[in-house]
Amino acid sequence: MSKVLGILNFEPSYVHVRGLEDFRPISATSILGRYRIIDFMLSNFTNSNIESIKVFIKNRPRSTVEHISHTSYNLNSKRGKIQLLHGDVDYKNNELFNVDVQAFKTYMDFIDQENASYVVVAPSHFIFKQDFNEIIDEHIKAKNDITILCHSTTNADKRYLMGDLLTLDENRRVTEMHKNRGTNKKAVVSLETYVMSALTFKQLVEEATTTSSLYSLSDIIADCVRPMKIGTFQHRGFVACISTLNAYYDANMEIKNEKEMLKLINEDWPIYTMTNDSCPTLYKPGAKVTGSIVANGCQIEGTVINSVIGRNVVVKEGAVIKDSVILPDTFVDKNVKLECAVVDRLSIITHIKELKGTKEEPIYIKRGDRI
Amino acid sequence: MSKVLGILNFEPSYVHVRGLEDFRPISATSILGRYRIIDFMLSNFTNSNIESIKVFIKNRPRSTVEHISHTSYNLNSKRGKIQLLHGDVDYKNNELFNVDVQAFKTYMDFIDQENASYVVVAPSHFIFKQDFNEIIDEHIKAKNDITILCHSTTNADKRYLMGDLLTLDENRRVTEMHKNRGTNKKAVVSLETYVMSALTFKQLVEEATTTSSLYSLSDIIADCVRPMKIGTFQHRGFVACISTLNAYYDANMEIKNEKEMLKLINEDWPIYTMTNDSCPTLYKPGAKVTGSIVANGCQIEGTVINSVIGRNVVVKEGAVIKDSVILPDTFVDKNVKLECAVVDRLSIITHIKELKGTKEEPIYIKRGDRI
Amino acid sequence: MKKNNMVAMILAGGRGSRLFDLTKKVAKPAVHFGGKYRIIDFALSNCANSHISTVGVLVQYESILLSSYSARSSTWGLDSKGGGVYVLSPREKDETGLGLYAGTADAIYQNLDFLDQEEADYVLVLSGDHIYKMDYDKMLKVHQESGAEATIAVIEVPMKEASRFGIMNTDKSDRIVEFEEKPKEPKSNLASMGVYIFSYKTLKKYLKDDAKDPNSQHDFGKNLIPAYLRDGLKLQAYRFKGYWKDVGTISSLWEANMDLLKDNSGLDLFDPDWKIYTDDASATPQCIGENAKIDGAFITQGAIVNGEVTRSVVFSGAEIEEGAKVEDTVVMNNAVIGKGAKLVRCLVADDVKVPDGMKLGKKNSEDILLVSKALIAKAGEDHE
Amino acid sequence: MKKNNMVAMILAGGRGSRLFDLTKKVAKPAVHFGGKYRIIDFALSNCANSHISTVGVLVQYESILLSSYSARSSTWGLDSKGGGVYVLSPREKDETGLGLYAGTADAIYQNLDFLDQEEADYVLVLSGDHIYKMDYDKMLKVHQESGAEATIAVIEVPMKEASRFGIMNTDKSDRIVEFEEKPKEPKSNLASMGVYIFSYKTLKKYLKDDAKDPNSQHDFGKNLIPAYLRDGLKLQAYRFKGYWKDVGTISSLWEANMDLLKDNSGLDLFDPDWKIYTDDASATPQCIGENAKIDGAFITQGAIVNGEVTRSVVFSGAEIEEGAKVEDTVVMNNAVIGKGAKLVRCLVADDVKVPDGMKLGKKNSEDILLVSKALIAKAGEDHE
Repeated sequence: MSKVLGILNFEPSYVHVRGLEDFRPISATSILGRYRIIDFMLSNFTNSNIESIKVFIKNRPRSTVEHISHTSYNLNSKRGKIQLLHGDVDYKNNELFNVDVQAFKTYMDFIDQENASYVVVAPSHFIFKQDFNEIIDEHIKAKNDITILCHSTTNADKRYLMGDLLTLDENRRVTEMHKNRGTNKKAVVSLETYVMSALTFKQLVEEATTTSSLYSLSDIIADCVRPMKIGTFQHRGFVACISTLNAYYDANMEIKNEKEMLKLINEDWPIYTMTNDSCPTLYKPGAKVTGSIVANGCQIEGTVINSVIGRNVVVKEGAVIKDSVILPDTFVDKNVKLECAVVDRLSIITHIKELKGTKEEPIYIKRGDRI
Repeated sequence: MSKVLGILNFEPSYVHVRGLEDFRPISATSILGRYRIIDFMLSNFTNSNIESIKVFIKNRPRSTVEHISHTSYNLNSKRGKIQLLHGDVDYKNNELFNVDVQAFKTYMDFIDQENASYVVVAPSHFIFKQDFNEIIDEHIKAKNDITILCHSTTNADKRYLMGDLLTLDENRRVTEMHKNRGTNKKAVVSLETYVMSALTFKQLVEEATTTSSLYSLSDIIADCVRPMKIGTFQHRGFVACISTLNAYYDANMEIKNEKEMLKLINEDWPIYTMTNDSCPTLYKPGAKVTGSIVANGCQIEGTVINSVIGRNVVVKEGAVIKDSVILPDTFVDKNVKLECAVVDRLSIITHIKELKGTKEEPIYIKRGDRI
Repeated sequence: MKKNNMVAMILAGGRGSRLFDLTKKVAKPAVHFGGKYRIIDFALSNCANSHISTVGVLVQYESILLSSYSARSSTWGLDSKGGGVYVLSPREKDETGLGLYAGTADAIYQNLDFLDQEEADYVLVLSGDHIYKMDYDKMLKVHQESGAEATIAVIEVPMKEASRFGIMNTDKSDRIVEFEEKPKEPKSNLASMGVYIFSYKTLKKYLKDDAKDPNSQHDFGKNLIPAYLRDGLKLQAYRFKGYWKDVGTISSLWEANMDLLKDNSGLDLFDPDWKIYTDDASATPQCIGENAKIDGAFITQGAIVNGEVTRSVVFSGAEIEEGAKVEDTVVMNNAVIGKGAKLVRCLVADDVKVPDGMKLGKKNSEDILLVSKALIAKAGEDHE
Repeated sequence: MKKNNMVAMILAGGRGSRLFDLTKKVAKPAVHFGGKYRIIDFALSNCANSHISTVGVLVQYESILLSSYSARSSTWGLDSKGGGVYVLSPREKDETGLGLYAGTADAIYQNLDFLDQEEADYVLVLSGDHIYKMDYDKMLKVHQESGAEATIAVIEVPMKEASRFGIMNTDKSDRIVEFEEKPKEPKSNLASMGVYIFSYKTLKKYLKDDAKDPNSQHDFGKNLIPAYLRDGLKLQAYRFKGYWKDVGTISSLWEANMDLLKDNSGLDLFDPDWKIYTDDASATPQCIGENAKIDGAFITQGAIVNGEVTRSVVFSGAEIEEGAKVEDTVVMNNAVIGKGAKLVRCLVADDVKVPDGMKLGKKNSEDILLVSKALIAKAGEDHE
């Protein structure tokens, strides 16, 4: 069996998740009440039996470091290893990273050490379920230089904005790759997941850095559609690209549907995350909860409709939470009404009795706010 | 039992370990072949049953993060926690830390969360064995505001330079604290280990930051000798202050003495470190080894005299290593002669056949050098 | 550095036959409880939170699951270097054969070599099937200060129930002067909780003597404690106030689950300073459907509720389908309550599928109905 | 996702009585080896390196240390969520009593419920007391490709020694046509290594049949394999090349230790891609004194050498005091060779203190002297 190295990339520059991004990289953001976004892609790696994973972080590594070091992603803990590499006034005196390629180059000796045959580069701001071995098998079979995971969408005018769209020939090979400016609804979008040989990866990194200090991996791949044979592998399931606060809100709302959730997370494809050792959730008499997902450790006396409730959230009597995403450790006091809100961690909402956004423009409450 | 929070401080500005410091914080430097310097102070904490420990790092956290997350320091892994906090363009948008107090202030909410009654602040560039409960007991008994661990030395003209010297009254209370400029041989030196209430700690941090942005914890304590009651606790055992390359070299040479080592590391006071799963060391026929300590995983065919040999070091036939400190994963080829050298990790010494420093001025070979 | 030299020994060998089908394939301490826990999590978490680092778990009946579960020391943080959870099953030794543990005292006796090896100064003997939160470190302090050879935790029970327990009669300083096993006319209401601290040296001597006695039942309550008293050794009572429940029967197991719905039961699982740790299952969050109705419930991750839940506890992976109603009921792991089924005052065992529309349990029944696979199969036959 | 659905079962119940005092208080697989290891580390590390995630360790004799040691799955990285090391001791079940494992096949038979629960497709049966490095994943591929019901690992032994082994007679495609246990006149030199892969479904059927047979010894070599052959099931031989040693006697244990000093023994412990994992003891680095003399040695951390060591293996915590000489000797954990003592061709057991000046072993002796506490005590008496 050829050795495969997993590389979890950091978010590209087009990702801007208003509010949430001020406190942690998007990959470390809480989702669905009990996960971090990064859990989905890391579980993709380990469920695909990829044992060596390098996680690249642009900056602010603390929350990711703590989360990953306290989570068992089902690796053999001696043979497998998740290594976090981040920009810093650090190793070889580099500054913070601007683009992914700069980070890869800085840590190329750590990548070389792994002696891998193939490299799978995956994004940290996407949520989807994918067995990477399927892409690798296709990559080998089709004798591609690079294989890109792609997804056909009819929402390209609203989602995946500034991501990469692919133009394919009749063999589903990439003939062009360009930024999505939202001009078409229908498009084939790149899931920013690339399979290639370790050698090709190294060459691309070299080429990118000599071309421009602002070139990213996706830029250099876009340049290579002619000299190289770039194939695609079609992803047909659920995809969320968390590049804006709206996308974050929508992803929570869409995955919370029982059927959708069980397709993404199930016994055959577990999503690993850190345990907090919270007890189950107590629904007191008088509580009304419908159409929601709720993490453990909550105490609910009020009403929760069509929402996502994070770990250890308290909802007091008379409070109404509707169409909202409440991150862990939040306290919602008596008679507070929230609608279409994203409430960041550790907030205490007492004095303001009504906060209302819209589904198109949800309101954001800052981490640790006492309002 | 009152809760005690351990704080492992980062190195103060007077620490300059030529060469080694370019690659990692001094606390993450290999010592005695198989430990990192930080292991000694962290084991002091956990052997003293202090379960909550905050490790502050100035910058370049990667090596420390990896080492600590792969080491079991004998904490109950659910109740106890070692948290790493480092300067970064991170939490609350702070830049890299200049002084410790700035770091403490930035992360004060993490410290507050612990609800500790007492705080033990310990340095990361010292090696000594100390049960912190002894200092806490004395601190409570003497009703001190702050208790400083101190050590009487007759080497203050050569060691502990720019560290803090203490002037004590007849009750061994501190009446003055000033920088050691090497003018006297005999002195009482501060081991930069402070016990105080969490409240006093918080007040000192506040005061320091309002006084000057360059004030450190030791500066503000020096200012407090009059208003506060600052007691001392005498440390009588072995002390190494690793503030220069010479001090690093000397510490290795001194601890490698069997009796000294067994006083510092033994069944009742184990020093925890990361395992590398190396096999035992093979001494091939013809090898000559005396007066040395050797880590596991080495293959020795040559001669090793009065030296410290790190993990997975290869010493080929005819090579002679004398009075030297060889860090892990180094390769010393046939007939190479090293004397009074500090060889950093992953070096390959093949072509240069003789390298000779002096005990007063050991030569340093860079990490990963191929010479 | 040992945090303290007290080694805990959890007696977890019982068959728990009054739990009927729940313990057909798993030992009683491994039975699920309270949504996400197993019963033994309470004793093990108490040990971890009391700064005990070495715990022996004595197993023999259907022990695969219990053994492998307990051996994962990291679940409770008990994986520090010096300590760990050690599963102690009956074993063959040099010059002896293999035998079952003959009684609670014999179980400890057969593992004296383990206690010697761990250099125990004190031995804490616990039962693996009680639900409570207790700081054994505080009890040890009382033991040490009183200078007793053994300290027994006691709890006040209603006088009329006292005859169901082992009752301690004490003097003013809480020294035990008499011990009566299930006395017909109890002289006090201080019941033994089955939690003992013994000074090891004396315990070892008495266990060795007891092992030689052919008439002994090798039981702490029946033989060891009486022998201590007979010889005039000091036995101290340690009064415990708080929630404590032996979950040895279907109805007591059901009751203990129901207590979790109360605000004032005395068992606070939300307390962040004394968490009960358990296996970290990779489940989804709990999913409450659009037509669900919940009126008082304790529900854990992995559960899916589309029906109606009233005053009930729903365990991991359990599913209440649309139109189903559960009331005053415990729905254990991965059980499925089919569409339109109605359950009241039931305890549904792990993995049981209640068929659509089936009605089980009675609102005013005194008993709790154990809904096992066998019961469902029988109900199916009756129907045909 | 199971990495592969092969569950390893390590037979670790043997008393190892030919190791005499080494196994008085510990089971043979827990005996120390090679400086820092225990014998069972080899089987367990092989499993971990072969991507097996679930391992059962079948124990019964003096199993406390072996059980608690094996249960720490993280030692070998076997603590992934789906997997783990499960210690399987004989246990009481519903409607059956408690009995020893009657033979190798019976040991697996008694744990069929465990294999069912783990949903094994293949069962890898191993012995806990062999020293070797082997990729079981490669063997599984051969098993799958050959379509055999069982695959047996074999190694070529010198023809003159073949009669000490179970010998496989194969056809050209390495299909096994005959199996002879310790044949007087062996027809081949392919010896069974005691490493079997079985397709689980068929194995289960044969184990059940075997359990019913009152004349069976319930042994793989004596009963199961012959039954497979008798019924014409396909049995494949898997040829292994490399180092392999059964360390069942003092002299073979000594030899295997001595092999570690050789450059070309075939057992490479320095290989970073196939590490042998073991308990991470918190020892000091090894300390070589100013007057020490070392001429060929394999020494581990925690050892202190102030004397002379020639062609010897020195284990963790062992101490060679000044003026002492050890030659062709294995000095096990925490043993102390007193000042001026001289040992040649000895195997010094754990914790033994050899008094100052004592001379043990003979340079030209064929046997290896086991230096146990009993021997030292007796030597002391003889001296008085």
